[in-house]
Amino acid sequence: MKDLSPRSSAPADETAATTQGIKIVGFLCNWCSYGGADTAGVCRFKQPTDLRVVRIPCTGRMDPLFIAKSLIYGVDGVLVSGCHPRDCHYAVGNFYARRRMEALKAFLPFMGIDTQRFRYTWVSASEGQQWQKVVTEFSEQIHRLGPNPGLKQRSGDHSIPSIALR
Amino acid sequence: MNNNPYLPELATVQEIITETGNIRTLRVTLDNKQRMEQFDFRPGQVGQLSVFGTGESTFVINSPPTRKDYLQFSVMKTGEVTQRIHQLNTGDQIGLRAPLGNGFGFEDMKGHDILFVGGGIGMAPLRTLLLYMIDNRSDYGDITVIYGARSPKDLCFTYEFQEWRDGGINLILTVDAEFPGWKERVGFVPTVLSEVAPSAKNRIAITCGPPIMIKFVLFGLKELGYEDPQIITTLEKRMKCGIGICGRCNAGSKYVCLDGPVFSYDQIRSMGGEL
Amino acid sequence: MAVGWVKRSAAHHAVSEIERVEKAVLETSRMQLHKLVEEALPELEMMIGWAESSDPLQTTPIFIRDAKSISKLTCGPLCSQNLTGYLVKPPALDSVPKDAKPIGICVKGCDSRSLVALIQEKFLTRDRVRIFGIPCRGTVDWRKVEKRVQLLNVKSATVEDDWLILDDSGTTHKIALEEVLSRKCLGCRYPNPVIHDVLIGQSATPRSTDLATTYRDVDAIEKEPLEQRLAFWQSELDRCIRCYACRNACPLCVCQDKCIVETREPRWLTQRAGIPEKFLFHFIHAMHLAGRCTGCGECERVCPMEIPVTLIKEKLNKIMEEMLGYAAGLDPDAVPPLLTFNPGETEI
Amino acid sequence: MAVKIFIATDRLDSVLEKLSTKIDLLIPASLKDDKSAPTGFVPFVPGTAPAFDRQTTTPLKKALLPQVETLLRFEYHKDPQGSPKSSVTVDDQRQVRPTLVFGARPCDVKALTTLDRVFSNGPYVDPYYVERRKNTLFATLVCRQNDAKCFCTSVGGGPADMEGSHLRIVPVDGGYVVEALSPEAQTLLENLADAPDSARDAQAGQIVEEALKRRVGELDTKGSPEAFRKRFDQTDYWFQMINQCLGCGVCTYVCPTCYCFTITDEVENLKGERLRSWDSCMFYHYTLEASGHNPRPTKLERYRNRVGHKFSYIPERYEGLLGCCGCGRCIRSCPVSIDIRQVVGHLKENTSE
Repeated sequence: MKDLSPRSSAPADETAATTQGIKIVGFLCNWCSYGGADTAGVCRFKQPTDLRVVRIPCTGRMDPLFIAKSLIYGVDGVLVSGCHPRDCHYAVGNFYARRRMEALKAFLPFMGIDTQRFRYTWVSASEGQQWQKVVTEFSEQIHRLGPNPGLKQRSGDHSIPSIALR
Repeated sequence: MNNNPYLPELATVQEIITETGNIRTLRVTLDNKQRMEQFDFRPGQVGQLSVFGTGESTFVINSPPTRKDYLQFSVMKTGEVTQRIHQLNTGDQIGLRAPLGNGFGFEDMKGHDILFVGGGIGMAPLRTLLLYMIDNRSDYGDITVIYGARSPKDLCFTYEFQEWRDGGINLILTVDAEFPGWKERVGFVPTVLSEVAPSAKNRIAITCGPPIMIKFVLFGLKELGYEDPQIITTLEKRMKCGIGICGRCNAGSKYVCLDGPVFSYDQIRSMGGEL
Repeated sequence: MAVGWVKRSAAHHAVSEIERVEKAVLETSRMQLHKLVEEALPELEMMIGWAESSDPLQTTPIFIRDAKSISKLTCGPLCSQNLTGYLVKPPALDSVPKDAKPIGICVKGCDSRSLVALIQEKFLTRDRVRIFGIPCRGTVDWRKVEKRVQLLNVKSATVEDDWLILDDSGTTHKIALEEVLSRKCLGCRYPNPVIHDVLIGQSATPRSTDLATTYRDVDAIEKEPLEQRLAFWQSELDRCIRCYACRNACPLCVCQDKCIVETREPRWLTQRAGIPEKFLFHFIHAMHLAGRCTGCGECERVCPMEIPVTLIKEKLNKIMEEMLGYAAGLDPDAVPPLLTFNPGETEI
Repeated sequence: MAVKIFIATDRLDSVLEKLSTKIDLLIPASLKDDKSAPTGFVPFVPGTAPAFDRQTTTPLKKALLPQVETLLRFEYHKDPQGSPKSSVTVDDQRQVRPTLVFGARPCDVKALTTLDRVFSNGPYVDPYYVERRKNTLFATLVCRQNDAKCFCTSVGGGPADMEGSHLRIVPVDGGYVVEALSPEAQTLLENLADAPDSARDAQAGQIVEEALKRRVGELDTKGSPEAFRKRFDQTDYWFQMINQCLGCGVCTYVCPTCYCFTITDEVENLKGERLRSWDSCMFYHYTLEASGHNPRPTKLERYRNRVGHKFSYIPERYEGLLGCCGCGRCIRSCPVSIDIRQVVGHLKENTSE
């Protein structure tokens, strides 16, 4: 298991310094993961500060376009978290969500968007430590990737070789 | 106005009056004092209110040009901009592009009897002309106002009905159904119109209200012998530029924002297009 | 007819005896269509088919209520439009009461899959339509034609076997059909209508039977590194003028006037013409079709800026097939994969 | 004597480069490195190959009316005393750079005469358009090849119509003869290239003469405003003509004379912009009122309005001017092959029916 103790060593801070302004959006289900994050907070587990949380009623509410829009408009990472499968407050919301997010995960790289910037996970309300682990890992991953390169205007740029289609 | 017709002048909300559950009246003044003093318009002309960040919407200036302490707009909460306008507080800054549109041909109405038929928020465009006429009362003959709404709670400008009556107006109020404490008429506006039956002779009828009311008021007026040019109404369309350029508010070749919003019934009939 | 599609490189080739026969087959299909429609029309509220337009290279949809107009009906490789969208979008059918007679419609293989998807999603019941299925050998992409030969004033366009023959103000151009077929046709697995009441002409041979052939263009993109893919889509989507032709032509884009790309509340998109807006618009279009798109290629065909928009949906279709084993528009009783789930699939 | 120069095809890039040091250039070019890709007007940078051989896919109007432009910027200021009242500042600063459109087509430039009437002939004048208009010159290519979808002479234009142009470009053997038609254009041509030799000059003259005589298209628009009015309520006519319409905005977005726009506010936190962007009368939301009422609820009314606007309303409003330049782009780009020439042409047939 990875070291879960609060990180205060120099290298981590250095990474943070070079990737200042990293923005990660977290979509957390109201019943489990939001509670998990709360638990982590109550237990005073140290967590990265670059996550901005959006509370959603259920991961079944998660439109994959929320993730797409975030990444298109320059958010550096998107983390979605809900109840464990079979533990959904609404019984089946996360089953739907799982298919949608798997499809999106496979689709993003086709459009040139790094799929590593998106992760979904299941964390229950009692798993404060698990939440800390997930969010720390994901934050580190995004810091390693650096800022989202974003979408640039390509008008008049003829340097892009077109890919031969039929 | 400045040389950029798209650039609103800044204005400040001075007073907000809650008229009904979903209608509020805003009294605003232009921040530029000189402009406010020189501001001139015709009754029936409109203004584009801007809430920066949400957008613009067109409303008639329903205070008359004879009373220029402030410009008054009555706004019904229906869309994105009007919702935002309802959230405004006194002292908030907004944008205003005014006056726009044609306004009522009040000069030609001199010496005539007048009939106003208004329904709900449709009273707002009529109010400006009505107050103008009260302020120039001797220029006009009989002035009858038939004003109706669903319930007493849906009537606007209730606080000045007495002033209208004192100004020599024959004010007839009606609501759709009986309500406890309601002492005026009961019945739909077109029905009340045929009961009152103001003579068409030398009279100009000005009507504004929901489309269905206008439709039946027109029937009623025709029955009373009103000719098309005697009937005047204001049209409403989705507008953006307000200056006859952006193209959307046309009915036939006329732009409601520029050539209207006031049209006589014969003009409407001749212009074609979708209403 | 020759089995399979042997690619011929010669652009100009003498008209052989066999080809004359093939032309006759096409003519016969058209006559067969006329005859069948004539018989069926009294029982139909309306017939939706293709007719010649002012441009000989393109057909135009036609709505027939009157037997006099049946002669205008045509079929063949120039009939590229997918007509099924008209069944669910106003106002074509506003005038048709719900309890009216069924509506006749011409469908190619790909169009029939859209029909299945619409029936599956309950926009339509099977008994409301009389389906005239037309096996398809591929449809002509007029833009590909214009890229091969400079055309000034095409007087006529005919298909004779594997050739498209154009009379351009006296000059005859003979172009191998294979070279001007729409991109979607080159990986087509279902040239024959999967649902139909009558079938017109002989059945066609699928050009593809495997995912690799069908999704060859998707694979071509995926071979490129991530940055290159991003650059590719940025440069392609940058041309988008947001005319929404792709959306309106799509038979499964059923939201129409309520589409979230135009509404202000909710406001998904601004009016800005930047790359993010264009990207997001096409993401919205594609994601809303995930597991529903039948790959009819209408979105790409109608794009005035020649953006390969179908390709985006092709990738999602490929994901659906590989991950969930589902291809849209084949089984009217199936449930689209994103509208259902399987608790057991712990690792999809 | 008018100033004329000859630009050899192989010198075109270097001449344009030289020209671009005097004035910003906008030229028709492929929007992709593939030459046969869709074309549009793009800012010239050395190496951009002009696509003079065919009409651009997107029209020229964006030179004067960009797809999106900022009308004004605003910023809210929080009250330092913490009162909920907010004040706002607004500015409409704009900058226009002198631009030469090199290689426009006569139809595209002709279309601007319609836009001029709408945007600059009042009663309100659109400063954004007018400032660009004053700072833009047009070098127009005499059209040597029209295709089956062109109908410029039917609507008052022509393959050599130079109305609104400042320079005339005539494609001749081995290059282009460019002639200044206005004094400001003459200065642009100074020291750019040599005068054409007499043979080329003569050829250019012949080409212009031929183009002036050429008739393009057979649409007769006389009486169309009245015919349209008569047809207005004949739903069957419109059903027959355009029921296949998809209701997309291609025709309006590729049209050089379609100018209708929308105005929207975009805001982030306390700062924002009021944008003007192209809109399309083919869209449902274009006329949708807040009350939910829509005067043009289906594509029948919307398409009818488009035809009416171009062939009846604009002529009525602006003394016979047409809202169509005959470029044929809407016909070329229509996904379902609707031909506006047929829709307009049939207006007059048996209107009494």
